Amino acid sequence: MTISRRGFIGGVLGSAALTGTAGASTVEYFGGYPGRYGLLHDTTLCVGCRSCEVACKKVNELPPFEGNAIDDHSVFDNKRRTTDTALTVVNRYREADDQHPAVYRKLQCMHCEEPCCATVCPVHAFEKTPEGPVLYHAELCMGCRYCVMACPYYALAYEYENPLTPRVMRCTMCYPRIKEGLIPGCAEACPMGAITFGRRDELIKVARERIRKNPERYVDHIFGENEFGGTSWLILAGVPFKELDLHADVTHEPLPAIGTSYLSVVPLVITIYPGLLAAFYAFSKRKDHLAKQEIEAAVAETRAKADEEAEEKLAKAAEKAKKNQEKAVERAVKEAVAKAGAEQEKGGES
Amino acid sequence: MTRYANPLGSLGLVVAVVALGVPGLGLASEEATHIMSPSTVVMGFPESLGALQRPAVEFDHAIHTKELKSEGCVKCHVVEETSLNPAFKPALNLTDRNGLIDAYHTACVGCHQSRIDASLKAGPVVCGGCHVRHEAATSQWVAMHWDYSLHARHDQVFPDKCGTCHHVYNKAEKKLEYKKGAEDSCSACHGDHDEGKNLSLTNASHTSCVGCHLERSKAGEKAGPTDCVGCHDESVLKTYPPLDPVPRLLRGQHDRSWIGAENTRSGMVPFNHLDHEPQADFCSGCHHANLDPCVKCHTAMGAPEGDLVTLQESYHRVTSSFSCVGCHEERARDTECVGCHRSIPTAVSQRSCAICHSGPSRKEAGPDYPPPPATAKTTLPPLPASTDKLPDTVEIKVLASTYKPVQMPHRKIVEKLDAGIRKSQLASTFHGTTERLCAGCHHHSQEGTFEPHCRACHGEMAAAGIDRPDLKVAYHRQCMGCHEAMGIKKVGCTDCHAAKEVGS
Amino acid sequence: MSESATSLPSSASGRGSLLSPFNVISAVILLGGAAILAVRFTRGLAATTNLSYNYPWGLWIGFDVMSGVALAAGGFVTSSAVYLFGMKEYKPIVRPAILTGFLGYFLVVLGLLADLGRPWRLPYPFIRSAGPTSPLFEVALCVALYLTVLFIESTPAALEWLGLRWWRKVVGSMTIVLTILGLILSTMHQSTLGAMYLVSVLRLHPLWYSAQIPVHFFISAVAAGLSMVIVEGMISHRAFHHQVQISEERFKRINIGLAKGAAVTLAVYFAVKVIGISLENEWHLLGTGWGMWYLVELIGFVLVPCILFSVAYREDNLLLARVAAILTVFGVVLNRFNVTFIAFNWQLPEGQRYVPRWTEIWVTVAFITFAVVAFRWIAQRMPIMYEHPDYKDMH
Amino acid sequence: MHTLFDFLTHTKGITYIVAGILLVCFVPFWRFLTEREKNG
Repeated sequence: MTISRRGFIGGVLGSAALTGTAGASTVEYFGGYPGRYGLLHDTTLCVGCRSCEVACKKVNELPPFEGNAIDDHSVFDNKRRTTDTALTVVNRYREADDQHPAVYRKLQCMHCEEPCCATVCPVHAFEKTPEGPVLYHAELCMGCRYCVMACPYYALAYEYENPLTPRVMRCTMCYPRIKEGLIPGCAEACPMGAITFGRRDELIKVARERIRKNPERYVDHIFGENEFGGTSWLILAGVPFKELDLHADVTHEPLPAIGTSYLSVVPLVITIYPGLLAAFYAFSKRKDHLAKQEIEAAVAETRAKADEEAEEKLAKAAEKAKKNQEKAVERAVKEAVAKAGAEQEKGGES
Repeated sequence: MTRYANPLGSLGLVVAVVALGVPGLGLASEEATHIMSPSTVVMGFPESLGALQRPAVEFDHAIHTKELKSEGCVKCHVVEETSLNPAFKPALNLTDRNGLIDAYHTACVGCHQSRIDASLKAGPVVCGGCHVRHEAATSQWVAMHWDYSLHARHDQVFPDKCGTCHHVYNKAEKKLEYKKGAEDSCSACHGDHDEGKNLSLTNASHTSCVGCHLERSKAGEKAGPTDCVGCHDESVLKTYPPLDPVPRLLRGQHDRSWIGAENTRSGMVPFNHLDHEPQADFCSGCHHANLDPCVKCHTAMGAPEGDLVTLQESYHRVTSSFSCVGCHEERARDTECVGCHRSIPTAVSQRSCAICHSGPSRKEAGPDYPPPPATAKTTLPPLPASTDKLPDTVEIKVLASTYKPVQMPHRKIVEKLDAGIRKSQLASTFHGTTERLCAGCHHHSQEGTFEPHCRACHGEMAAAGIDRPDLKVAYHRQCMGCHEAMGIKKVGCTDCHAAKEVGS
Repeated sequence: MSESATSLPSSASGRGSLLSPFNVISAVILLGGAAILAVRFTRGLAATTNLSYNYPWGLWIGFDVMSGVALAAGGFVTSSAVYLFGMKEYKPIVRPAILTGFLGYFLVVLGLLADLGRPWRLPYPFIRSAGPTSPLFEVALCVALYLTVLFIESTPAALEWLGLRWWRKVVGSMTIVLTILGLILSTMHQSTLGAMYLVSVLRLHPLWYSAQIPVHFFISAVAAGLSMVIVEGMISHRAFHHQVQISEERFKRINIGLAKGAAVTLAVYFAVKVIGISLENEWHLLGTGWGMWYLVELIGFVLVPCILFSVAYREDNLLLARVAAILTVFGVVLNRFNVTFIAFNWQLPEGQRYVPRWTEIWVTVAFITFAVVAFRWIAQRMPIMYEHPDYKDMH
Repeated sequence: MHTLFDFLTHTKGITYIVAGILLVCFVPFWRFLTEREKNG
């Protein structure tokens, strides 16, 4: 499935159309530390003797197998995964039949070139060392187990029984041994040379040479060269990788890029939102302000109108009063004249 | 407020529509790879008439032959006395698209329908019944292939009457005639498609072979198979008992002949045809196109009719099973030989040129040169007795820590390998000496010696950069790899070295 | 009860007795939870959870953290609506929503403390060593900040209760800045909670996995927030009926308004989910078993509530709105469960799937009870459901 | 800067700080901008 990180639109509801190219939008290519180590695991050579598991337990001082657990092959009946006491396990993926030998594969942390366990750790407890291995620092770890959840190879384990000082348990590619100039315990123990330790770029050439030399023995693909940005462990197989529970058809884009693709939008939210919301707040305040002004204007207007009416009424009232007065005066004058007239008649009579 | 339709009712409707509609979109289910039986024919449709709108029909010929036994082949095929045309009769020489489609449908569906009406067992009448989509289809159908015993059995039925099957096309008189000494394989002339009168290999073979089988079985005589499974099913082919002894197929070939191209300086190769014949199933093992000499198509510089494979390539190409060197490399992968040869690169080694090119060059031999004299079989000198250079057992203890040292039965191994080489003329000739086989394990030592010791190159630490394993891995890969390749069941840890009591 | 308060509606005097059924039940639950947590911290996570190497995150992360944060989104949704977008009519429900938000986030932190291997190292990302590339770092940062923002935003009720008028004024003046900050922080960590699953490209089922999962998480959180306000309003309205000042009609008006908001949000959420499917061209997956389960979530818990909300808004029917709200809350919790452990590791065979252990469920219920008890304690004393008479005009 | 992981750790770390500062600076900027309205 191709998910293009670069085109990811971080549009978020409720805010302005917030489009930011959220992919790890750098064009620079990170080739990894030069001369870093890797391991080549040739599953066609593996005979399932599990000496690597024994060696790994010895090197890491883990509880050993009881008795000669090595020889009972019933352990291959169901597929195991790495646990906190077994940092590597060998699984059988195809039974032997008369033409072909059985197919085995060793599981362990793949020490990715671009580790997603390191990317998702909130306390930066993982570190990709220049020599190649990805190291874990238990003194920083707070036990959130995001790395265990994120690992696409199901390679990380955790000490669930340990109540107070649980640690993430995983292969360290025998980092102390590498620093001493030795090779990892499993590579040293493997009788068939199914695990070869060396410089990663050289091992890729060796793997290609093996494929070129016997085309009918190998699937022409080195797993781990590019998957999710590539891993330190390189795997050659005679059967399709899907049958070895390996996702060979995935993007070459590293998981850190996919995992952090959205985080580029977060700073945008921090910087755009204040302006946006302040504008919104100002807008709604101004709206209130305008609304308030309108109300005042309306009030002033109504008051003004009211005043005018009052004056008119007053004026009208005054006029009426004046008219009434005049009428009263007329009436009084007429009465007076009438009374005067009547007196003349009476005077006249008298 | 106007009351709308009861809200829950309209809601239920919307949910139902969406819930039912959407999943219908994607009912594709991954289907395991579909395996077609050997007698299943995928009905072809000429591209010239346009692409098929529905998946091609997989016609199960076996069921039809069983069901329509009584009506016989004439139901669908044009059958004459000695020939049966495999083409579908109703669709013969139809060239327009719809006409052809209708022809198929009326014939097949019509027949099914009439059988349903007569309440007989019948095939599908619905489009989806025949036109079924399959993702990855693999077929068990196997191309029919000849071998000496099958040819000899036909020879017994028609003694010295090669003309029954073999014929050549006389261009002048435009007719088929038999020509002694020009017998060849059918595929020499009959190609993939009909070219005018020259039928395709499929049509030609079914017409003559199946036709003849049918006619003889109808007349009650012993006859070959008349159904698809008879020639195209691997398991059935195995049931035909090969003749014992298989008489030699004589077609005028020399027992021994020189092989050498003109104007080359290298010596000619004395080729022993007689000894090489039993190495292949049939002449077509090497004469893969026709019985003409290689140089006719594989010219010195390569020619189109020879797929641009040059003459040198036709003799020396390592990856082809028709070329000399290619076939020899294939023999080197037999179980007796693969132990050592699995890690010997498949390439023409300069050392072995002289073994084949031992004759005089074309120039020295002059214009007419007699066929090569019979050469004696090469027999290798017997294995020398055990000495410290050829010890009976070797104790490998340099690495012994978790396991006890290994007591390697050196003599037994050498004898087993030597027996395999001695038995095969090819191996004896090319090995040349008995000590040659030592290089199988002592792969960087002078012939017959074991210096330098493994430890010299395979140290404590592997040289990963040049893919050279460390000593422990070198031992294990060499021994266990060889055992596994040769089917020797000694691959367990304690099969070779006893475990120390302290436990693994 | 501060003397200066004038005629405050008396608090829940009716059920003052300690032995009321509510108190007894919550006491039992809380004690059980405490016991289980004690076992968790003495004998480790293995003894008290079904967590495994394939399923490092179970119910405590799935519910308390993932769903808890989504359900507590009511706080920022209502406060930003009222203070930033000027929808004054929703003012009465702001305080209960903020309180629910604060207690919700408190519940998230509790869930985190129970789930973390070494909870005392919770501040390490900020003080000891930061992993900025991790979405969880961003979530931790925002949740920490937002918890303080929510705490400050819910102090007015306490200050009013304590009668600290000057402090109340100071907090009042900060409301706008706090609301903006709250909205920013919420937008970030609600979406980044979804971004935490961007890395599990193979382990989360393609139907649920999408490059826009952060957007899905954010929109569903807004929908869950709105629905949670309605559901919380329904419960607290009945529980504190005597304290509520606004009229039934006004309260219904508010809820119907919220229903409209929720309907729009759910419609957008449904659209974005469908786009997620078409972008990755996963139509064929809808035909599989997982497709059916996805449709149950998408149709049953997104489309149906959206239609119910819209019909409730058109018919002005409060009951329908409440039913839709409850359905949405369950829907968002189901989505978070699907993403966290149901559709996670979808290729693993049946036997290795994760099922929460009863102890995990008990502890989660204990956390919820704790939140409810706290809400009730605060609401009885402080002016949450009503406006304190002396501080009527302030923000 | 050899791996993308280092690059992302470096850039995102700084971005958080820068964004934080920008956010904090916005408040005085807003006050500076809307000074006039206060007494209006």
